[in-house]
Amino acid sequence: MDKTLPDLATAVAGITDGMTVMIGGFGGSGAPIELIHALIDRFLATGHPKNLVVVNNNAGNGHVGLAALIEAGMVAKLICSFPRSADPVVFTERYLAGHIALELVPQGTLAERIRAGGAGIPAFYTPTSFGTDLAKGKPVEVFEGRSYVQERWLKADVALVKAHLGDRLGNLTYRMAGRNFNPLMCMAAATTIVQVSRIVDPGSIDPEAVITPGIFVQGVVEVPNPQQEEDLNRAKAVYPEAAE
Amino acid sequence: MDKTLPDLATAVAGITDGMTVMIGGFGGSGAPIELIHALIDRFLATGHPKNLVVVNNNAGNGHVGLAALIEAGMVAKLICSFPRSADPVVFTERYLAGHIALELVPQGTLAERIRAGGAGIPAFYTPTSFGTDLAKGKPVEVFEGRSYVQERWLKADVALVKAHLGDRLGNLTYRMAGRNFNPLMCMAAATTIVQVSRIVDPGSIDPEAVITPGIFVQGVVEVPNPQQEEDLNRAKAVYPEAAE
Amino acid sequence: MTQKLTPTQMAWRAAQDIADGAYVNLGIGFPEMVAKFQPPGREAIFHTENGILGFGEAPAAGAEDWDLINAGKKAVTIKPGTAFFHHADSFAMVRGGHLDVAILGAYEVAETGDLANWSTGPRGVPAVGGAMDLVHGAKTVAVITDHVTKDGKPKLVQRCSLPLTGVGCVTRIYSSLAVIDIVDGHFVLREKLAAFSVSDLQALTGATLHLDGAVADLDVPAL
Amino acid sequence: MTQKLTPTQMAWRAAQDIADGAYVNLGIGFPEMVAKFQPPGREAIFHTENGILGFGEAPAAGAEDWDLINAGKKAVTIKPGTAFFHHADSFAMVRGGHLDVAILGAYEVAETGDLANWSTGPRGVPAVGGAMDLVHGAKTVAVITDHVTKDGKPKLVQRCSLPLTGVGCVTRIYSSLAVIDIVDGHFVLREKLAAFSVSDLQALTGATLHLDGAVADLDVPAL
Repeated sequence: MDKTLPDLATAVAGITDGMTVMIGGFGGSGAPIELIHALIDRFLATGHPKNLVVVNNNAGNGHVGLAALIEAGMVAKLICSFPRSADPVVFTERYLAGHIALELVPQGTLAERIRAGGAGIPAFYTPTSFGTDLAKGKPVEVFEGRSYVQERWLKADVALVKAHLGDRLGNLTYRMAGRNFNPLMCMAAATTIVQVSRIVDPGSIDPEAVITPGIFVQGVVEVPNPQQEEDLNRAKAVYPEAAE
Repeated sequence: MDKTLPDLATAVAGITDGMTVMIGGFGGSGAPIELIHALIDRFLATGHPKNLVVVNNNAGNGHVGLAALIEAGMVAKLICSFPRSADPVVFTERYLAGHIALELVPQGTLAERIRAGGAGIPAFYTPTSFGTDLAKGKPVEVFEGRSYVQERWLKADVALVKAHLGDRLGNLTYRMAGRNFNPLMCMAAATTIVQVSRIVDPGSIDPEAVITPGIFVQGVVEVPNPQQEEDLNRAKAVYPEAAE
Repeated sequence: MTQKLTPTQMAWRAAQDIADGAYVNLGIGFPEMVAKFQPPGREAIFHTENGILGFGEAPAAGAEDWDLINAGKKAVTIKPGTAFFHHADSFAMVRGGHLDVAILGAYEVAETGDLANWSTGPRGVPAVGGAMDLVHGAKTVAVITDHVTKDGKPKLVQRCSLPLTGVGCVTRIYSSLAVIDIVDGHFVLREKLAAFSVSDLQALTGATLHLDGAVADLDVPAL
Repeated sequence: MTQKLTPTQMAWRAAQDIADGAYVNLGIGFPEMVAKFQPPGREAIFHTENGILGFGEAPAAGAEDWDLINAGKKAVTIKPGTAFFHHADSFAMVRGGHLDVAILGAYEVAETGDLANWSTGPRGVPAVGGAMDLVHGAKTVAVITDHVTKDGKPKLVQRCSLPLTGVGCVTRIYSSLAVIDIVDGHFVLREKLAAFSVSDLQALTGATLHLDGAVADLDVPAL
């Protein structure tokens, strides 16, 4: 069994129009910038994929990564908890112009819905959002005298994930708070594609320290020294770079 | 902050009659034998605690650990998935005589109910047990054309847990498949008491390798070279040993 | 009935259908033997409910570590690529549809795909373990079972008489006489021992055996 | 109004109530400042939604690691005892009642304990983040807020006019003029700036201030 992929272009080749794509990361930490940019490259070359439904905690920052994906016009709908950032202009303009749909989900509910999708739990109850606008239209049930909102699982066709170490079986570790939504999205997507800083031999990762077991992963591509969204934005980077 | 406890007797001192006690382990792996035996010691000395509701995957094996707890007459009800073992005579006799109640729960549902208790999810839906005797009386709902059973969270007053390394903040690691239900029970109990093979300084456990963050733990007691139920049973051990 | 397959032979036959790289959970008992018969060049990855993926074979006697056991409480080993996880993550793998194959034992299997394998009725101590979870989620839920009971009664039936483990969950049966798929509420005979005719088999089966093209010989080495 | 507390002073006051060893989540913005003012001899453990427990202070400029940030996307550091975990575990800590204290900002707080702090209405881009989760689960859900808006209107009201973050969730308010508990659907005045009388405060508050014994002076250093 060898889940390693030769390059980024191969890694994103299976993503087609209209798919639901989970993208890991919380802001820039744990965001698979190179996978996102490879997807933009494919769109610029072929016109596909487009009309994507993207699941991420945020809505991008600046003009790289998720913001660049939105700016390229590839995203029809965003499911997220916090579409604000230091420089959210790309999403904000499209959203206010009605060019992109938004499903706003409380952050803990978003995480739990994704986990539920991966764990075969079609629905669960949470106190979060009870009595608020975000609970409108959702079933409410009382347990032990307290009211809870029924929330549904969230699954995806593809997850694009950033990890730290990975082996050919798909076992993964993460870097610090770069973990965030990544392990959950691995569980919830039919196809999980992961960029890792280094591919190591099976057994190099302590079995106790595996965060995502390989069963949740379909493809692993090595991206040494991955870019950080924060660094790119401080350098005012734009993707793709304007032609000279 | 220092959650370390001086000895096993102190560790189990707060457990009172009628409490719901989660006990970690799957069979003997990850079973906190020394904490259980300390609880039996207290009962033998004071007559308390009794009428306990115990949550464990199994129902004990031989005459040590959970089996000894049952044999001592301290357990009124057991919530478990698989009350069979190589030598289940202690539970079996009491159950067939009507002296101990049993709530049988599918293993994955048991795990998820405990996690739900720890995660503030009062109920969830699972395909498991739909159409079976174990779903009787439980609400059923159809999602996307498939039927699911509503299951409720499971919480405890106390969890008795076996971990490997622990620090004074309560951060824990486990040993191999000894992990099993232990991290979930840490989450679901009001008071989680953990026996660890070694107490280490904070920072000794890699932050990436912490399995149970200290927020889920209230007490840590060091038990070097803990006993294994399997070894005790192969040696035909009985707890407490008969008086000479 | 003397020519029927042994449990070992049934396990061998089941193993032939497991693809390279498949994620597989083997139930306690007969199904555990499937791991021994992986065809050369294929390597399945075995999952055990109690929190190990990619475990290895049993250790030598005396070399057991009793924190490293499978769901049947037998000692196993680690190998390169093994991962440990807790029970909620383990059953997320099961329930969430991440396993390719689950192979279980059976008291009865109905043509509807219903399975009864956890309780022989109200007497004794009931025990379910992970069986009710395992029948949901895996892409193939297969059963290894004698074709008939010790008394010669069919175990493959129209409707189960014993308490159910799951409804409409079994997709394939490796019996001691045949390989049978469950398709749209029917038993479809795929392979049978050459010594048995279709009508012989039908007489030992509690529901109609349907044919869908040729029935292959169930050809298993002596072992 | 010139004597009102600054945000820094409100943060200082809130910090005085955090016990040694408390698990605390501080909302983005003003509440983050609470961490600076832990009284000597006490050490709280700070949780951030994005998967860190027990993180340390901000690193020096240029020493940031952008995989090591808090919920406000600011760089933090690790210290002995830090633990990392994923978002579902992080919100299990929140929703599951494991935090001792959550401190948030507010647009409005009602005497019922209702909080509005995520949306100023239908215009613009809505964003909720973890606020709706944080208001459930912590034993103390406290708010740091100016007592009145920039226009001088009460932020402590009978019923919120803005979209709710949570119903009946706030237990204590650290305002720029007072410390107020919410008990059984009432504002109960615990402390006030000495320069303000109870009736001064009542005039600036949109619901009745109840008294339950003596009202202490809200005494905060200059900072």
